[in-house]
Amino acid sequence: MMTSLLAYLLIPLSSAVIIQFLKKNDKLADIVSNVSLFAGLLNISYLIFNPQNVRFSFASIADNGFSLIMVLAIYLIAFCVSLFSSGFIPRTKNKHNFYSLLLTGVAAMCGVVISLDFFTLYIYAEALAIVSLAMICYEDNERGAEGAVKYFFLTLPGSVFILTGISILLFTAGTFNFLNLQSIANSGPMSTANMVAVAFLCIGFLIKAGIVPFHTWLIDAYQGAYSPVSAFLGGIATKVSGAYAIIKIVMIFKLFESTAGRISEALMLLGAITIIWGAIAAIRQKNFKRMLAFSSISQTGYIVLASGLGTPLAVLGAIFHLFNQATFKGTLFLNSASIEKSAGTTNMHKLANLENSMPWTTWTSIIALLAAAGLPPLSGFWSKLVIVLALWEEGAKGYAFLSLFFMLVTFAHFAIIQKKIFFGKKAADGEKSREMPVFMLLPVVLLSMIIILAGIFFPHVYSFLMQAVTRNML
Amino acid sequence: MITLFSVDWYLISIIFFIGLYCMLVSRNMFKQLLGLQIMSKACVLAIILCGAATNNVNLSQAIAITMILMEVIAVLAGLGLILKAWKITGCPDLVKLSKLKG
Amino acid sequence: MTYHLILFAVLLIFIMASVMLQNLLYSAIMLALGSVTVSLIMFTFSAPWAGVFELSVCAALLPVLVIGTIKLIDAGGRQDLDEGNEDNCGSLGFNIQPVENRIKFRILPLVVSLIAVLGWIFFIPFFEALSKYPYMNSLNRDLGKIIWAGRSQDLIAQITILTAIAMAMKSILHFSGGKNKESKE
Amino acid sequence: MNILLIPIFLPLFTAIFILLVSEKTKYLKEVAAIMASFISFLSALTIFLSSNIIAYSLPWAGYSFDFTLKADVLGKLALLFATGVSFLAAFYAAGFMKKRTDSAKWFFFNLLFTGSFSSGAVLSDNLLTMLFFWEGLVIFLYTFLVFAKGGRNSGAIAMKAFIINAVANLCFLIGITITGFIAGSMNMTEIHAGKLAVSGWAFAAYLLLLIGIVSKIEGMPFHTWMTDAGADGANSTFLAYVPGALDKILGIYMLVRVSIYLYVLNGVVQALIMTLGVVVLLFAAMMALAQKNYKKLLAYIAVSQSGYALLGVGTMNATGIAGGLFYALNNAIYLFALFLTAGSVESQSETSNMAKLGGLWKRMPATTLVFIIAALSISSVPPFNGFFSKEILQRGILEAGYPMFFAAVELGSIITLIALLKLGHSVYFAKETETSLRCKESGMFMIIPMFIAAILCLFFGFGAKIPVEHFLEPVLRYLALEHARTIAGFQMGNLLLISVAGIIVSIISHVVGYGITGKPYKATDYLLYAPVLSKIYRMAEHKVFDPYEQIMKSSVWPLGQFFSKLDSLTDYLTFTLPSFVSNSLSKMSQKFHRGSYVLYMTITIIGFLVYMAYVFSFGGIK
Repeated sequence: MMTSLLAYLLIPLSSAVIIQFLKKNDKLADIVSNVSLFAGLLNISYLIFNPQNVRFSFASIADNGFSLIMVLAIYLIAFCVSLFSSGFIPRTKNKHNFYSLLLTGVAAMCGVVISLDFFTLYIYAEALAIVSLAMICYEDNERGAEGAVKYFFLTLPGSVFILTGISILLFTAGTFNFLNLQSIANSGPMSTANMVAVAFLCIGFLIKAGIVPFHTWLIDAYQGAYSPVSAFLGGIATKVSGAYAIIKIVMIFKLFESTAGRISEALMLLGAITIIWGAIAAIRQKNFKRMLAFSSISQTGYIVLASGLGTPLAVLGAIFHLFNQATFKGTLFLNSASIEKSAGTTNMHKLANLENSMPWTTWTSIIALLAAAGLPPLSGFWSKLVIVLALWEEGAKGYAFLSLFFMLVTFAHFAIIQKKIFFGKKAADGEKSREMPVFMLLPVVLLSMIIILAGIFFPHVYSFLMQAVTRNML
Repeated sequence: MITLFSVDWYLISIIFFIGLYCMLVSRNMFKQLLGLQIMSKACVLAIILCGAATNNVNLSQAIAITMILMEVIAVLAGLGLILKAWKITGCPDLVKLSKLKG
Repeated sequence: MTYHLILFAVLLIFIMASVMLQNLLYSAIMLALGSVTVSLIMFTFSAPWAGVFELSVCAALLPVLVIGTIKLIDAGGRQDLDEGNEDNCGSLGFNIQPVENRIKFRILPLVVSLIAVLGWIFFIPFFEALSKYPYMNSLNRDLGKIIWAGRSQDLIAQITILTAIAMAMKSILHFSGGKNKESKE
Repeated sequence: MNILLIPIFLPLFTAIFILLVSEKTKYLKEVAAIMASFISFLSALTIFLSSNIIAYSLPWAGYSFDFTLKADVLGKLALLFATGVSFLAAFYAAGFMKKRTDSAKWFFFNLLFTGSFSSGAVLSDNLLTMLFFWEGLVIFLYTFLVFAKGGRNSGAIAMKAFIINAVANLCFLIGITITGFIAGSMNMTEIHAGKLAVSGWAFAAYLLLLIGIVSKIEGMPFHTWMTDAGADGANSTFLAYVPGALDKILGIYMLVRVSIYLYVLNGVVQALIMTLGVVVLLFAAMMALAQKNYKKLLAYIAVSQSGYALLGVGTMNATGIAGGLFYALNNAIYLFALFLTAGSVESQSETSNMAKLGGLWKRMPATTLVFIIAALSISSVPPFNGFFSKEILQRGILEAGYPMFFAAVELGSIITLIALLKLGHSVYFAKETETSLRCKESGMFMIIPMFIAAILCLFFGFGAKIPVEHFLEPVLRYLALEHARTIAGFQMGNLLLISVAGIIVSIISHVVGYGITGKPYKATDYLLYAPVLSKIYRMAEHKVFDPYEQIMKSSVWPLGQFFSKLDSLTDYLTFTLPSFVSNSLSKMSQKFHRGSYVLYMTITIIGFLVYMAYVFSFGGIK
């Protein structure tokens, strides 16, 4: 466990416990949660982007950059969600529970990304799963309960598979520590038993990441969840518990180079299937949140495809896409929440022409959708471009063409959403909708700014990620 | 000649598959939790077995204790979820919870 | 050796019974007996601490919680019956699970034997290869040192997950009857 | 802060600002748009007047992908006219959009974005930057057509325009890539240092670039979306601004830039360009004869005008290029004016069908005056500016030694005059109809830009001293095209007599046609039923718009069949099939996601087993 980053775990944990004692005073709970998250956000941003780091092109960054950028993403999304929900959640629905859950989730996610040990990572992932379970059914209605039940029971086999993999690892390697495992993987071609362990770990984290055919829980959980929670889950939680671990496994075991080529092939195949299935199934959805859920699994497919390829460039693309997806899916889900609050529904057939009544929401969503579709010079374009280039370099031309083609299909999603929700002729529910107050617009504006900036300053991002990947994979 | 070690592994895998089967066929949340417990018991046994076989039993005990703790926690969460679902639908039936579709 | 295998056989029987039994109460008890057997197996593996923990938690605490929940739900089921909003849930006794065809549970022995045969064909070679695996001999320190020194990061993780479950329970069950669960935790 | 950035970024930010303003605000959008376009026009003027070459470079990501701007003489000229036209269009739209149903906000957004992107396209010195702006223009063309809800099937036409231009721009992109690859640099100045000879790959690259340029100036066969839009009743300001003026300026600018600045052409390419120009010119002009719709007729004339410019650049000598450039500038003026008159007539009478209009001259005198001036100058009647551009062009053609093309130009101007006589007579001077009774003069906002355009027509005429000496001579000097004698001013000679004869011929033909049919808007029908032309016109009356395909059909029937089959096949492959497949697949997925937990768990576990089998079965476990 990286003790240098331990503070990012402990502070939210302690403030989560503190908030429990503030149940009388919601304003104080708002302040505590937002302030602790914002302080962490500033801290990690300075840790990464302070001038001399940028000047030396991040060569002098503290310890491995992957965890740093993940902590940055976690704090970013969590701060946006908490700021948003401080205006979103009514006073009656005892807010302090929500905040303490959110902060505990942040602590668990930081634990996942700073742990140097598969078993610890697994414990934190379980903690995250339990927190997300409680957050999904935060609202006392049927869809919340259904989403939570499906999330819990359909991801349980995943955690059990991870345990199996860990127990085999204990036998074959005698340790779960990343560094020792990496040295073992570097020492020579991987033995069959290690391969079995890696396969079990992979399948477990694939289930947690919601890859087709294990995506069924994800859709219902996102749709059923309480609206800010969808942003929390879709933005960062499932990515951290699933995709991050897969990238980590790929980095450690060097699946592409070792004899365990089968696993990387399986990852690439599942990633491709996920891209196709999610993109196609999203087309005819009626519910905005459900459509976003489908498109987000299709985006996760890119990550899994690239990490299955496993070359440094591909892993770089996967990490960057992870970060981008956190930003734009966070934006979209938060906007869907504000649309639900102001227009009263997320059914796309009842919404139209919101761009007159809620321009900021509309334009942040448009930016995020275009980034998801990969329009230059937004950030999503670069990550997908890097992934496609890596695929092309390795001669996986079929996968490269497929990724390019389904970028176009994502443009179709964009066309559908902008036609049905934001523009088009007026509808009854679009009429009574009003723009959100400013501190609920602040998070989405911040996230869209980050989307644009990460796209424009791509060279810097590239050098940073290159440092991180080389430091991790060598 | 098949070693005792592999026979143990074999029986543990059978237990594991029983739990999987239970989660597969049942539509009752209690039965789902049951399957979860069975599978995690198989994993705990596997950990202990690995530790014993590699002469590393204390590490495996440490892992196993944590795993047991987490099994308890998972079961607790499951029970809370069952209570919630029962409060809403009046029955721990999973098939009743199929409103989210499309 | 034989004692060992007998314990495994008993464990299999208990677990199959707990899956096959229709009455949730009995299946919970069967599972408790199964975990007693698991703890015995751990003792044979000379892992006493894990065995004790298993015995005390999985064989004692969990059945109590499960049975408590079953009773709670069953009482609520009665009330729901009086209010009349209840369709395919049995109402009396500890028989609250939804009606589902029992065949899937009755054929469990068949399934288990099938798995056994297939496993004998497919798994055994792998396990044989595993048993001949050149594992690295690790220094076998005592448990306390390992837990406090070797696995110290797990302790923070356990604190986190305990906080998580406390918060989760508190927000899931903010209706009457949730509190005692939380106090148990 | 470099002054070159103002015409690009000021309209861009204003457009984004306008989007955030609500639709309901009264004058905010108009004022913002007019101010932004005016300021960028002023900055373009200062750039034009500054004698030295202004440059701006922003090294962005390396890999020769720098954001480089450079205002050389050619770029300055194009920038001046582009921004000026944008300003006039914004001014006109401020009055015009009041009467439209479609969203003014979107109109100004598209207008400003088009303005800024066109400034970027003419200013950028790096091929990739130029390509970025050039491709961006297509997107805003699409949004222009989509949000102009005037027509019945504006969406279909927008898609048609988008596809046509996208295909052409793809060729343009490939051409630019090959060019950069051959020249080993993406910087135009460096490429200009060692000009490329048109041969081998460079020839292919030049042809691809030519395709992109011809589609930009709506030359045949890429013009169909524009005439459709004219017939469909698209927004007249849009027609005046984008296809009427801006695209011509950009296209000719790019044609000169490519053909003379980057490449050295040879006789083959020259003949190719000139032939293309003549075909475009004659065919579009003859199509214009057959039209009975104000805007569609103007659209065809606009297409035919682009042929002159192609001819002019094709001559490759100083006089001809001067003529072509002069044509481009004049196009921007009088086509703009004509479309604006169409707009004001339409906004008053809600129709653009000639048969329904008549005798508007006493209702709307200002519009009539502007129409007369613009029509006379477009049909090259001395002493208006069109005449001088035609004369210079014809001299260039004679220098290049193509008397046949000279005759073609003369014929084209005659046909244009016939068509416009018919148009003006039937709309403004025939006896009044009940539609024209309710018309009255348009507002100031619409009158002033029209008058500015008309005054420019006169100002560029009368010997054409000013434009030639101040606009064209510097460009010719910059491009190192030396010419012996002065090209401006009246030259009493055979050319003048020939064109006067042509004017007389066309007037006679109009009078004859009017005498035959008695209805001014049928004045050209006797031509339509003439033995030679009747075939073509009958083909044009069929519902298929593309005259190219029509000629293929009538002359080479099976080939035409094949092309239409191919067309429908591509239609099927691009629209019908994917939507069908995706719909059916997503229906299937909807059936699958039916919310049943048991099914989901089954799928999960089966997926696990299949994954394990896949990983370990084939050569996994030994």
